[in-house]
Amino acid sequence: MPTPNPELTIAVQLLEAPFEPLELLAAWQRSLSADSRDSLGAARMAAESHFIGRVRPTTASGAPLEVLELEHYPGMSEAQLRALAEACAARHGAGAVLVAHRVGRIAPGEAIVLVAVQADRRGPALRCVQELLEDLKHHAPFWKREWSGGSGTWVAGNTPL
Amino acid sequence: MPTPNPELTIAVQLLEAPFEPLELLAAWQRSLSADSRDSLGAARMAAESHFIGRVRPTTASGAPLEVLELEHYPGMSEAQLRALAEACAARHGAGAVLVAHRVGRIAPGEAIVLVAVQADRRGPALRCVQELLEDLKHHAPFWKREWSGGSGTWVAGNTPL
Amino acid sequence: MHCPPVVAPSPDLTAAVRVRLFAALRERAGWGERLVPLEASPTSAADLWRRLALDDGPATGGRIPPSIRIAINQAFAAPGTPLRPGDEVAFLPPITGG
Amino acid sequence: MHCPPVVAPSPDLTAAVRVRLFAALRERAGWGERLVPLEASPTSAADLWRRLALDDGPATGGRIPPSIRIAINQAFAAPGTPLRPGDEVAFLPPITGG
Repeated sequence: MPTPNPELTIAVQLLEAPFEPLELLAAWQRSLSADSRDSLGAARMAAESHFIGRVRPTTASGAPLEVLELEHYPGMSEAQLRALAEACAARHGAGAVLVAHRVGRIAPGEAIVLVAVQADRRGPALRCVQELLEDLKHHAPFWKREWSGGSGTWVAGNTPL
Repeated sequence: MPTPNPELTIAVQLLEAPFEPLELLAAWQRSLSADSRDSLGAARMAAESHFIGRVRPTTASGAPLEVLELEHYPGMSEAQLRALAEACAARHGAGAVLVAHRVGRIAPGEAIVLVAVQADRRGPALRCVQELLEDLKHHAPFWKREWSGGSGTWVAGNTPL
Repeated sequence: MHCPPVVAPSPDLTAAVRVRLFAALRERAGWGERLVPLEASPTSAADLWRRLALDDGPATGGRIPPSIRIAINQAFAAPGTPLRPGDEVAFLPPITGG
Repeated sequence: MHCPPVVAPSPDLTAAVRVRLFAALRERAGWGERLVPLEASPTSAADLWRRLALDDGPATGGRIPPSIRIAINQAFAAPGTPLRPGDEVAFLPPITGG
Protein backbone atom coordinates (compact mmCIF):
# COMPACT_ATOMS: atom_id res chain seq x y z
CA MET A 1 0.00 0.00 0.00
CA PRO A 2 1.35 3.45 -0.86
CA THR A 3 1.64 5.79 2.10
CA PRO A 4 -1.33 8.18 2.24
CA ASN A 5 -0.31 11.74 1.42
CA PRO A 6 -1.89 14.23 3.83
CA GLU A 7 -1.52 16.96 1.18
CA LEU A 8 -3.49 14.94 -1.36
CA THR A 9 -6.88 16.34 -2.32
CA ILE A 10 -9.38 14.01 -4.02
CA ALA A 11 -12.70 15.33 -5.32
CA VAL A 12 -15.35 12.95 -6.72
CA GLN A 13 -18.68 14.07 -8.17
CA LEU A 14 -21.55 12.03 -9.59
CA LEU A 15 -23.81 14.31 -11.58
CA GLU A 16 -27.42 13.68 -12.58
CA ALA A 17 -27.71 16.80 -14.75
CA PRO A 18 -25.61 18.15 -17.65
CA PHE A 19 -22.42 19.89 -16.52
CA GLU A 20 -19.99 22.30 -18.11
CA PRO A 21 -16.49 20.80 -17.66
CA LEU A 22 -14.65 24.14 -17.76
CA GLU A 23 -16.90 25.55 -15.03
CA LEU A 24 -16.27 22.51 -12.86
CA LEU A 25 -12.53 22.90 -13.46
CA ALA A 26 -12.65 26.58 -12.52
CA ALA A 27 -14.42 25.78 -9.24
CA TRP A 28 -11.91 22.98 -8.56
CA GLN A 29 -8.93 25.28 -9.19
CA ARG A 30 -10.45 27.91 -6.88
CA SER A 31 -10.93 25.33 -4.11
CA LEU A 32 -7.31 24.17 -4.44
CA SER A 33 -5.96 27.73 -4.43
CA ALA A 34 -7.96 28.45 -1.28
CA ASP A 35 -6.49 25.33 0.34
CA SER A 36 -2.95 26.11 -0.71
CA ARG A 37 -3.09 29.71 0.53
CA ASP A 38 -3.60 28.31 4.00
CA SER A 39 -0.51 26.14 4.04
CA LEU A 40 1.84 27.01 1.19
CA GLY A 41 1.17 30.62 0.30
CA ALA A 42 0.19 31.34 -3.28
CA ALA A 43 2.06 28.34 -4.67
CA ARG A 44 0.18 26.40 -7.36
CA MET A 45 1.33 23.08 -8.71
CA ALA A 46 3.34 23.44 -11.92
CA ALA A 47 1.52 20.82 -14.01
CA GLU A 48 -2.16 20.22 -14.60
CA SER A 49 -3.81 17.88 -17.07
CA HIS A 50 -7.46 17.24 -17.96
CA PHE A 51 -9.58 14.83 -19.94
CA ILE A 52 -13.16 15.40 -21.05
CA GLY A 53 -15.20 12.58 -22.58
CA ARG A 54 -18.41 13.35 -24.46
CA VAL A 55 -21.23 11.15 -25.71
CA ARG A 56 -20.81 10.19 -29.39
CA PRO A 57 -23.67 10.92 -31.80
CA THR A 58 -23.85 7.29 -32.96
CA THR A 59 -24.22 3.88 -31.33
CA ALA A 60 -21.56 1.16 -31.41
CA SER A 61 -23.27 -0.21 -34.55
CA GLY A 62 -23.32 3.21 -36.24
CA ALA A 63 -27.01 4.11 -35.80
CA PRO A 64 -27.97 7.62 -34.63
CA LEU A 65 -27.95 7.71 -30.83
CA GLU A 66 -31.00 9.25 -29.16
CA VAL A 67 -29.71 9.14 -25.62
CA LEU A 68 -27.14 7.28 -23.56
CA GLU A 69 -28.41 5.82 -20.30
CA LEU A 70 -25.86 5.36 -17.57
CA GLU A 71 -26.71 2.98 -14.73
CA HIS A 72 -24.45 2.78 -11.69
CA TYR A 73 -24.21 1.18 -8.25
CA PRO A 74 -24.95 4.08 -5.89
CA GLY A 75 -22.52 4.13 -2.99
CA MET A 76 -20.03 1.75 -4.57
CA SER A 77 -19.53 3.97 -7.63
CA GLU A 78 -18.50 7.01 -5.57
CA ALA A 79 -16.36 4.91 -3.22
CA GLN A 80 -14.68 3.12 -6.10
CA LEU A 81 -13.94 6.35 -8.03
CA ARG A 82 -12.37 7.77 -4.88
CA ALA A 83 -10.30 4.64 -4.23
CA LEU A 84 -9.07 4.55 -7.85
CA ALA A 85 -8.21 8.26 -7.76
CA GLU A 86 -6.32 7.90 -4.48
CA ALA A 87 -4.36 4.89 -5.71
CA CYS A 88 -3.47 6.59 -9.00
CA ALA A 89 -2.41 9.81 -7.28
CA ALA A 90 -0.28 7.83 -4.82
CA ARG A 91 1.40 5.80 -7.62
CA HIS A 92 2.37 8.98 -9.46
CA GLY A 93 2.84 11.40 -6.58
CA ALA A 94 0.07 13.68 -7.83
CA GLY A 95 -1.21 16.36 -5.45
CA ALA A 96 -4.86 16.76 -6.44
CA VAL A 97 -7.37 14.78 -8.48
CA LEU A 98 -10.88 15.61 -9.66
CA VAL A 99 -13.21 12.98 -11.13
CA ALA A 100 -16.70 13.92 -12.29
CA HIS A 101 -19.02 11.36 -13.90
CA ARG A 102 -22.55 11.74 -15.26
CA VAL A 103 -25.25 9.18 -14.44
CA GLY A 104 -28.78 8.84 -15.82
CA ARG A 105 -29.82 9.92 -19.30
CA ILE A 106 -27.14 11.79 -21.29
CA ALA A 107 -27.64 13.44 -24.68
CA PRO A 108 -25.14 13.13 -27.57
CA GLY A 109 -22.43 15.78 -27.27
CA GLU A 110 -22.87 16.17 -23.50
CA ALA A 111 -19.89 15.55 -21.24
CA ILE A 112 -19.98 12.17 -19.52
CA VAL A 113 -16.64 12.14 -17.70
CA LEU A 114 -14.05 14.67 -16.55
CA VAL A 115 -10.68 13.75 -15.01
CA ALA A 116 -8.22 16.42 -13.83
CA VAL A 117 -4.87 16.06 -12.05
CA GLN A 118 -2.42 18.54 -10.58
CA ALA A 119 1.16 17.47 -9.93
CA ASP A 120 4.58 19.01 -9.57
CA ARG A 121 5.74 17.71 -12.98
CA ARG A 122 4.13 17.11 -16.36
CA GLY A 123 4.86 13.35 -16.42
CA PRO A 124 2.86 12.46 -13.30
CA ALA A 125 -0.02 14.78 -14.26
CA LEU A 126 -0.31 13.32 -17.78
CA ARG A 127 0.16 9.70 -16.72
CA CYS A 128 -2.28 9.94 -13.82
CA VAL A 129 -5.06 11.31 -16.07
CA GLN A 130 -4.49 8.55 -18.60
CA GLU A 131 -4.33 5.70 -16.08
CA LEU A 132 -7.24 6.91 -13.99
CA LEU A 133 -9.37 7.13 -17.12
CA GLU A 134 -8.59 3.49 -17.96
CA ASP A 135 -9.06 2.44 -14.34
CA LEU A 136 -12.52 3.94 -14.05
CA LYS A 137 -13.60 2.52 -17.40
CA HIS A 138 -12.82 -0.97 -16.13
CA HIS A 139 -13.19 -0.88 -12.36
CA ALA A 140 -15.97 1.55 -11.42
CA PRO A 141 -19.51 0.11 -11.51
CA PHE A 142 -21.08 1.97 -14.44
CA TRP A 143 -23.07 0.47 -17.31
CA LYS A 144 -24.02 2.16 -20.56
CA ARG A 145 -27.20 1.53 -22.50
CA GLU A 146 -27.58 3.09 -25.94
CA TRP A 147 -31.07 4.15 -27.00
CA SER A 148 -31.70 4.26 -30.73
CA GLY A 149 -34.93 3.86 -32.69
CA GLY A 150 -36.81 3.53 -29.39
CA SER A 151 -34.93 0.46 -28.14
CA GLY A 152 -32.08 0.18 -25.67
CA THR A 153 -28.95 -1.96 -26.00
CA TRP A 154 -26.47 -2.55 -23.18
CA VAL A 155 -22.98 -1.72 -24.38
CA ALA A 156 -20.82 -4.87 -24.42
CA GLY A 157 -17.43 -3.32 -23.77
CA ASN A 158 -15.40 -0.15 -23.72
CA THR A 159 -14.43 1.69 -26.88
CA PRO A 160 -10.84 0.93 -27.94
CA LEU A 161 -8.16 3.26 -26.68
CA MET B 1 4.51 13.34 -45.10
CA PRO B 2 1.06 12.68 -43.59
CA THR B 3 -1.80 13.80 -45.81
CA PRO B 4 -3.15 17.18 -44.66
CA ASN B 5 -6.61 16.89 -43.13
CA PRO B 6 -8.93 19.65 -44.41
CA GLU B 7 -11.04 19.26 -41.25
CA LEU B 8 -8.02 19.89 -39.01
CA THR B 9 -8.09 23.12 -37.02
CA ILE B 10 -4.82 24.41 -35.55
CA ALA B 11 -4.74 27.45 -33.28
CA VAL B 12 -1.44 28.94 -32.07
CA GLN B 13 -1.16 31.90 -29.73
CA LEU B 14 1.92 33.68 -28.36
CA LEU B 15 0.90 35.79 -25.40
CA GLU B 16 2.81 38.72 -23.88
CA ALA B 17 0.45 39.16 -20.92
CA PRO B 18 -0.87 36.73 -18.27
CA PHE B 19 -3.69 34.52 -19.51
CA GLU B 20 -6.35 32.41 -17.85
CA PRO B 21 -6.13 28.91 -19.40
CA LEU B 22 -9.77 28.00 -18.77
CA GLU B 23 -10.96 31.18 -20.49
CA LEU B 24 -8.78 30.46 -23.50
CA LEU B 25 -10.16 26.91 -23.58
CA ALA B 26 -13.73 28.19 -23.44
CA ALA B 27 -13.12 30.54 -26.37
CA TRP B 28 -11.44 27.71 -28.30
CA GLN B 29 -14.36 25.33 -27.68
CA ARG B 30 -16.81 28.03 -28.82
CA SER B 31 -14.84 28.60 -32.03
CA LEU B 32 -14.81 24.86 -32.78
CA SER B 33 -18.53 24.49 -32.07
CA ALA B 34 -19.25 27.37 -34.43
CA ASP B 35 -17.14 25.68 -37.11
CA SER B 36 -18.75 22.29 -36.63
CA ARG B 37 -22.30 23.65 -36.75
CA ASP B 38 -21.56 24.75 -40.30
CA SER B 39 -20.47 21.38 -41.58
CA LEU B 40 -21.40 18.59 -39.18
CA GLY B 41 -24.37 19.83 -37.21
CA ALA B 42 -24.01 19.94 -33.46
CA ALA B 43 -21.48 17.10 -33.36
CA ARG B 44 -18.58 17.63 -30.97
CA MET B 45 -15.57 15.38 -30.84
CA ALA B 46 -15.85 12.71 -28.15
CA ALA B 47 -12.44 13.19 -26.54
CA GLU B 48 -10.62 16.29 -25.38
CA SER B 49 -7.42 16.58 -23.36
CA HIS B 50 -5.54 19.56 -21.97
CA PHE B 51 -2.23 20.38 -20.33
CA ILE B 52 -1.44 23.56 -18.40
CA GLY B 53 2.13 24.32 -17.33
CA ARG B 54 2.79 26.98 -14.69
CA VAL B 55 5.95 28.71 -13.52
CA ARG B 56 7.46 27.06 -10.43
CA PRO B 57 8.17 29.22 -7.37
CA THR B 58 11.84 28.18 -7.24
CA THR B 59 14.78 28.13 -9.63
CA ALA B 60 16.51 24.97 -10.85
CA SER B 61 18.94 25.35 -7.94
CA GLY B 62 16.13 25.77 -5.40
CA ALA B 63 16.33 29.55 -4.79
CA PRO B 64 13.14 31.62 -4.72
CA LEU B 65 12.27 32.68 -8.28
CA GLU B 66 11.44 36.34 -8.80
CA VAL B 67 10.40 36.12 -12.41
CA LEU B 68 10.91 33.83 -15.38
CA GLU B 69 12.00 35.55 -18.59
CA LEU B 70 11.07 33.82 -21.81
CA GLU B 71 12.97 34.80 -24.94
CA HIS B 72 11.83 33.51 -28.32
CA TYR B 73 12.54 33.84 -32.04
CA PRO B 74 9.58 35.89 -33.31
CA GLY B 75 8.20 34.46 -36.52
CA MET B 76 9.96 31.12 -36.21
CA SER B 77 8.38 30.36 -32.84
CA GLU B 78 4.81 30.71 -34.15
CA ALA B 79 5.62 28.85 -37.37
CA GLN B 80 7.35 26.06 -35.49
CA LEU B 81 4.54 25.65 -32.95
CA ARG B 82 2.09 25.42 -35.84
CA ALA B 83 4.21 22.88 -37.73
CA LEU B 84 4.68 20.72 -34.61
CA ALA B 85 0.93 20.86 -33.86
CA GLU B 86 0.01 19.92 -37.43
CA ALA B 87 2.45 17.02 -37.50
CA CYS B 88 1.29 15.70 -34.12
CA ALA B 89 -2.40 15.98 -35.08
CA ALA B 90 -1.71 14.18 -38.38
CA ARG B 91 0.21 11.37 -36.64
CA HIS B 92 -2.65 10.73 -34.24
CA GLY B 93 -5.63 11.69 -36.37
CA ALA B 94 -6.64 14.48 -34.00
CA GLY B 95 -9.19 17.00 -35.25
CA ALA B 96 -8.26 20.21 -33.44
CA VAL B 97 -5.23 21.50 -31.56
CA LEU B 98 -4.67 24.64 -29.50
CA VAL B 99 -1.20 25.74 -28.37
CA ALA B 100 -0.77 28.89 -26.31
CA HIS B 101 2.65 29.97 -25.01
CA ARG B 102 3.66 32.97 -22.91
CA VAL B 103 6.70 35.07 -23.81
CA GLY B 104 8.39 37.89 -21.90
CA ARG B 105 8.41 38.14 -18.11
CA ILE B 106 6.26 35.58 -16.28
CA ALA B 107 5.58 35.51 -12.54
CA PRO B 108 5.69 32.31 -10.41
CA GLY B 109 2.34 30.53 -10.55
CA GLU B 110 1.35 32.08 -13.88
CA ALA B 111 0.53 29.80 -16.79
CA ILE B 112 3.36 29.51 -19.31
CA VAL B 113 1.97 26.90 -21.72
CA LEU B 114 -1.42 25.45 -22.65
CA VAL B 115 -1.92 22.52 -25.03
CA ALA B 116 -5.39 21.20 -25.91
CA VAL B 117 -6.45 18.50 -28.37
CA GLN B 118 -9.81 17.23 -29.57
CA ALA B 119 -10.06 13.83 -31.21
CA ASP B 120 -12.62 11.13 -31.82
CA ARG B 121 -11.07 8.79 -29.21
CA ARG B 122 -9.32 9.19 -25.89
CA GLY B 123 -6.05 7.58 -27.02
CA PRO B 124 -5.23 10.07 -29.78
CA ALA B 125 -6.30 13.05 -27.64
CA LEU B 126 -4.14 11.99 -24.69
CA ARG B 127 -1.12 10.96 -26.76
CA CYS B 128 -1.20 14.08 -28.92
CA VAL B 129 -1.17 16.38 -25.87
CA GLN B 130 1.75 14.47 -24.37
CA GLU B 131 3.83 14.32 -27.56
CA LEU B 132 3.17 17.90 -28.58
CA LEU B 133 4.26 19.06 -25.15
CA GLU B 134 7.58 17.21 -25.52
CA ASP B 135 7.97 18.40 -29.11
CA LEU B 136 7.57 22.05 -28.26
CA LYS B 137 9.90 21.78 -25.27
CA HIS B 138 12.66 20.55 -27.59
CA HIS B 139 11.91 21.97 -31.04
CA ALA B 140 10.31 25.40 -30.67
CA PRO B 141 12.76 28.31 -30.25
CA PHE B 142 12.12 29.42 -26.67
CA TRP B 143 14.70 30.10 -23.98
CA LYS B 144 14.09 30.49 -20.25
CA ARG B 145 16.06 32.76 -17.95
CA GLU B 146 15.43 32.55 -14.21
CA TRP B 147 15.76 35.75 -12.21
CA SER B 148 16.60 35.34 -8.55
CA GLY B 149 18.38 37.68 -6.16
CA GLY B 150 18.61 40.26 -8.94
CA SER B 151 20.61 38.12 -11.36
CA GLY B 152 19.48 36.06 -14.33
CA THR B 153 20.56 32.54 -15.28
CA TRP B 154 19.79 30.87 -18.59
CA VAL B 155 18.18 27.50 -17.96
CA ALA B 156 20.46 24.72 -19.23
CA GLY B 157 17.82 22.13 -20.13
CA ASN B 158 14.24 21.05 -19.70
CA THR B 159 12.89 19.72 -16.43
CA PRO B 160 12.71 15.92 -16.39
CA LEU B 161 9.46 14.34 -17.50
CA MET C 1 -43.19 -6.44 -15.05
CA HIS C 2 -44.68 -7.05 -11.59
CA CYS C 3 -42.56 -9.22 -9.34
CA PRO C 4 -43.80 -11.45 -6.51
CA PRO C 5 -42.55 -10.76 -2.98
CA VAL C 6 -38.95 -11.85 -2.98
CA VAL C 7 -38.56 -13.22 0.52
CA ALA C 8 -41.00 -14.77 2.98
CA PRO C 9 -41.48 -12.82 6.21
CA SER C 10 -38.73 -14.05 8.46
CA PRO C 11 -38.29 -13.77 12.21
CA ASP C 12 -34.54 -13.26 11.70
CA LEU C 13 -33.65 -10.96 8.81
CA THR C 14 -30.06 -10.75 10.02
CA ALA C 15 -29.63 -14.35 8.84
CA ALA C 16 -30.21 -13.10 5.27
CA VAL C 17 -28.08 -11.30 2.68
CA ARG C 18 -29.19 -8.59 0.27
CA VAL C 19 -28.56 -9.59 -3.37
CA ARG C 20 -28.30 -6.91 -6.05
CA LEU C 21 -28.22 -7.20 -9.83
CA PHE C 22 -27.35 -4.48 -12.34
CA ALA C 23 -27.85 -3.57 -16.00
CA ALA C 24 -28.29 -6.54 -18.37
CA LEU C 25 -28.18 -9.03 -15.45
CA ARG C 26 -30.98 -7.19 -13.67
CA GLU C 27 -33.12 -7.13 -16.78
CA ARG C 28 -32.57 -10.80 -17.57
CA ALA C 29 -33.51 -11.85 -14.03
CA GLY C 30 -36.46 -9.45 -13.85
CA TRP C 31 -35.42 -8.12 -10.44
CA GLY C 32 -32.73 -5.85 -9.04
CA GLU C 33 -32.70 -6.45 -5.30
CA ARG C 34 -33.74 -9.32 -2.98
CA LEU C 35 -33.27 -10.40 0.57
CA VAL C 36 -32.16 -14.03 0.49
CA PRO C 37 -31.93 -16.22 3.62
CA LEU C 38 -28.58 -17.86 4.24
CA GLU C 39 -29.62 -21.55 4.15
CA ALA C 40 -26.36 -23.37 4.41
CA SER C 41 -23.25 -22.16 6.14
CA PRO C 42 -20.91 -21.11 4.65
CA THR C 43 -22.72 -19.62 1.64
CA SER C 44 -20.80 -17.81 -1.09
CA ALA C 45 -21.79 -15.59 -4.05
CA ALA C 46 -21.11 -18.62 -6.25
CA ASP C 47 -23.65 -20.63 -4.22
CA LEU C 48 -26.25 -17.86 -4.58
CA TRP C 49 -25.67 -17.65 -8.34
CA ARG C 50 -26.73 -21.32 -8.59
CA ARG C 51 -29.56 -21.13 -6.07
CA LEU C 52 -31.10 -18.05 -7.72
CA ALA C 53 -30.62 -19.57 -11.22
CA LEU C 54 -28.93 -16.43 -12.48
CA ASP C 55 -27.43 -18.23 -15.48
CA ASP C 56 -28.23 -17.20 -19.01
CA GLY C 57 -28.69 -20.89 -19.96
CA PRO C 58 -27.43 -24.32 -18.98
CA ALA C 59 -24.12 -23.86 -20.86
CA THR C 60 -22.10 -22.58 -17.90
CA GLY C 61 -23.25 -25.38 -15.60
CA GLY C 62 -24.31 -23.01 -12.85
CA ARG C 63 -20.87 -21.43 -12.52
CA ILE C 64 -20.47 -17.64 -12.53
CA PRO C 65 -19.07 -16.64 -15.96
CA PRO C 66 -15.66 -14.96 -15.73
CA SER C 67 -17.15 -11.74 -17.15
CA ILE C 68 -19.34 -11.30 -14.05
CA ARG C 69 -17.68 -9.62 -11.06
CA ILE C 70 -18.78 -9.88 -7.45
CA ALA C 71 -18.99 -7.10 -4.88
CA ILE C 72 -19.57 -7.77 -1.20
CA ASN C 73 -20.61 -4.71 0.80
CA GLN C 74 -19.73 -2.57 -2.20
CA ALA C 75 -16.15 -3.80 -2.57
CA PHE C 76 -14.92 -6.29 -5.17
CA ALA C 77 -14.58 -9.81 -3.76
CA ALA C 78 -13.80 -13.35 -4.90
CA PRO C 79 -16.87 -15.45 -5.79
CA GLY C 80 -16.04 -18.03 -3.13
CA THR C 81 -15.86 -15.58 -0.20
CA PRO C 82 -18.14 -16.80 2.64
CA LEU C 83 -21.06 -14.42 3.19
CA ARG C 84 -22.04 -13.17 6.61
CA PRO C 85 -25.60 -12.33 7.68
CA GLY C 86 -26.48 -8.77 6.65
CA ASP C 87 -23.95 -8.66 3.79
CA GLU C 88 -24.88 -6.97 0.52
CA VAL C 89 -23.72 -9.09 -2.42
CA ALA C 90 -23.87 -7.73 -5.97
CA PHE C 91 -23.39 -9.42 -9.35
CA LEU C 92 -21.83 -6.95 -11.79
CA PRO C 93 -21.91 -7.47 -15.57
CA PRO C 94 -18.96 -6.12 -17.60
CA ILE C 95 -18.31 -2.50 -16.68
CA THR C 96 -18.66 0.15 -19.39
CA GLY C 97 -18.13 3.49 -17.69
CA GLY C 98 -16.05 6.51 -18.54
CA MET D 1 25.98 47.85 -23.58
CA HIS D 2 26.37 50.04 -26.68
CA CYS D 3 27.36 48.16 -29.83
CA PRO D 4 29.30 49.59 -32.78
CA PRO D 5 27.65 49.54 -36.23
CA VAL D 6 27.72 45.94 -37.29
CA VAL D 7 28.25 46.25 -41.04
CA ALA D 8 29.91 48.86 -43.24
CA PRO D 9 27.59 50.61 -45.71
CA SER D 10 27.54 48.40 -48.76
CA PRO D 11 26.40 49.07 -52.32
CA ASP D 12 24.96 45.52 -52.51
CA LEU D 13 23.15 44.41 -49.36
CA THR D 14 21.63 41.48 -51.22
CA ALA D 15 25.07 39.85 -51.21
CA ALA D 16 24.83 39.66 -47.40
CA VAL D 17 23.05 37.41 -44.92
CA ARG D 18 21.37 38.43 -41.69
CA VAL D 19 22.87 36.60 -38.69
CA ARG D 20 20.86 36.27 -35.49
CA LEU D 21 21.87 35.07 -32.04
CA PHE D 22 19.60 34.21 -29.11
CA ALA D 23 19.64 33.89 -25.34
CA ALA D 24 23.05 32.91 -23.83
CA LEU D 25 24.73 33.01 -27.27
CA ARG D 26 23.50 36.57 -27.86
CA GLU D 27 24.74 37.69 -24.48
CA ARG D 28 28.14 36.07 -24.87
CA ALA D 29 28.69 37.67 -28.28
CA GLY D 30 27.34 41.04 -27.17
CA TRP D 31 25.05 41.38 -30.22
CA GLY D 32 21.85 39.80 -31.46
CA GLU D 33 21.62 40.66 -35.14
CA ARG D 34 24.10 41.56 -37.89
CA LEU D 35 24.23 41.86 -41.64
CA VAL D 36 27.30 39.92 -42.78
CA PRO D 37 28.61 40.04 -46.36
CA LEU D 38 28.98 36.68 -48.12
CA GLU D 39 32.74 36.73 -48.83
CA ALA D 40 33.37 33.31 -50.24
CA SER D 41 30.93 31.22 -52.18
CA PRO D 42 29.55 28.88 -50.99
CA THR D 43 29.35 30.09 -47.37
CA SER D 44 27.62 28.00 -44.69
CA ALA D 45 26.50 28.65 -41.12
CA ALA D 46 29.55 26.64 -40.04
CA ASP D 47 31.79 29.08 -41.95
CA LEU D 48 30.10 32.08 -40.32
CA TRP D 49 30.50 30.54 -36.86
CA ARG D 50 34.29 30.55 -37.42
CA ARG D 51 34.46 33.93 -39.14
CA LEU D 52 32.41 35.66 -36.42
CA ALA D 53 34.39 33.87 -33.67
CA LEU D 54 31.21 32.73 -31.94
CA ASP D 55 33.04 30.06 -29.95
CA ASP D 56 33.07 30.06 -26.18
CA GLY D 57 36.81 29.31 -26.24
CA PRO D 58 39.44 27.57 -28.35
CA ALA D 59 38.38 24.09 -27.15
CA THR D 60 35.96 23.37 -29.99
CA GLY D 61 38.44 24.38 -32.70
CA GLY D 62 35.99 26.70 -34.37
CA ARG D 63 33.40 23.97 -34.96
CA ILE D 64 29.75 24.55 -33.99
CA PRO D 65 29.11 22.53 -30.79
CA PRO D 66 26.45 19.85 -31.24
CA SER D 67 24.21 21.61 -28.71
CA ILE D 68 23.83 24.62 -31.06
CA ARG D 69 21.14 24.33 -33.74
CA ILE D 70 20.98 26.31 -36.97
CA ALA D 71 17.91 27.90 -38.55
CA ILE D 72 17.96 29.30 -42.09
CA ASN D 73 15.03 31.57 -42.90
CA GLN D 74 13.38 30.44 -39.66
CA ALA D 75 13.51 26.71 -40.41
CA PHE D 76 15.99 24.23 -38.91
CA ALA D 77 18.86 23.44 -41.28
CA ALA D 78 22.13 21.53 -41.35
CA PRO D 79 25.23 23.62 -40.46
CA GLY D 80 26.80 22.95 -43.85
CA THR D 81 23.87 24.20 -45.94
CA PRO D 82 25.12 26.81 -48.48
CA LEU D 83 23.69 30.26 -47.72
CA ARG D 84 22.12 32.44 -50.39
CA PRO D 85 22.21 36.25 -50.42
CA GLY D 86 19.38 37.64 -48.28
CA ASP D 87 19.11 34.54 -46.09
CA GLU D 88 18.50 34.90 -42.36
CA VAL D 89 20.71 32.48 -40.45
CA ALA D 90 20.25 31.97 -36.71
CA PHE D 91 22.35 30.18 -34.10
CA LEU D 92 20.09 28.64 -31.44
CA PRO D 93 21.39 27.55 -28.03
CA PRO D 94 19.63 24.56 -26.36
CA ILE D 95 15.88 25.12 -26.36
CA THR D 96 14.09 25.34 -23.01
CA GLY D 97 10.47 26.15 -23.80
CA GLY D 98 7.17 24.75 -22.60
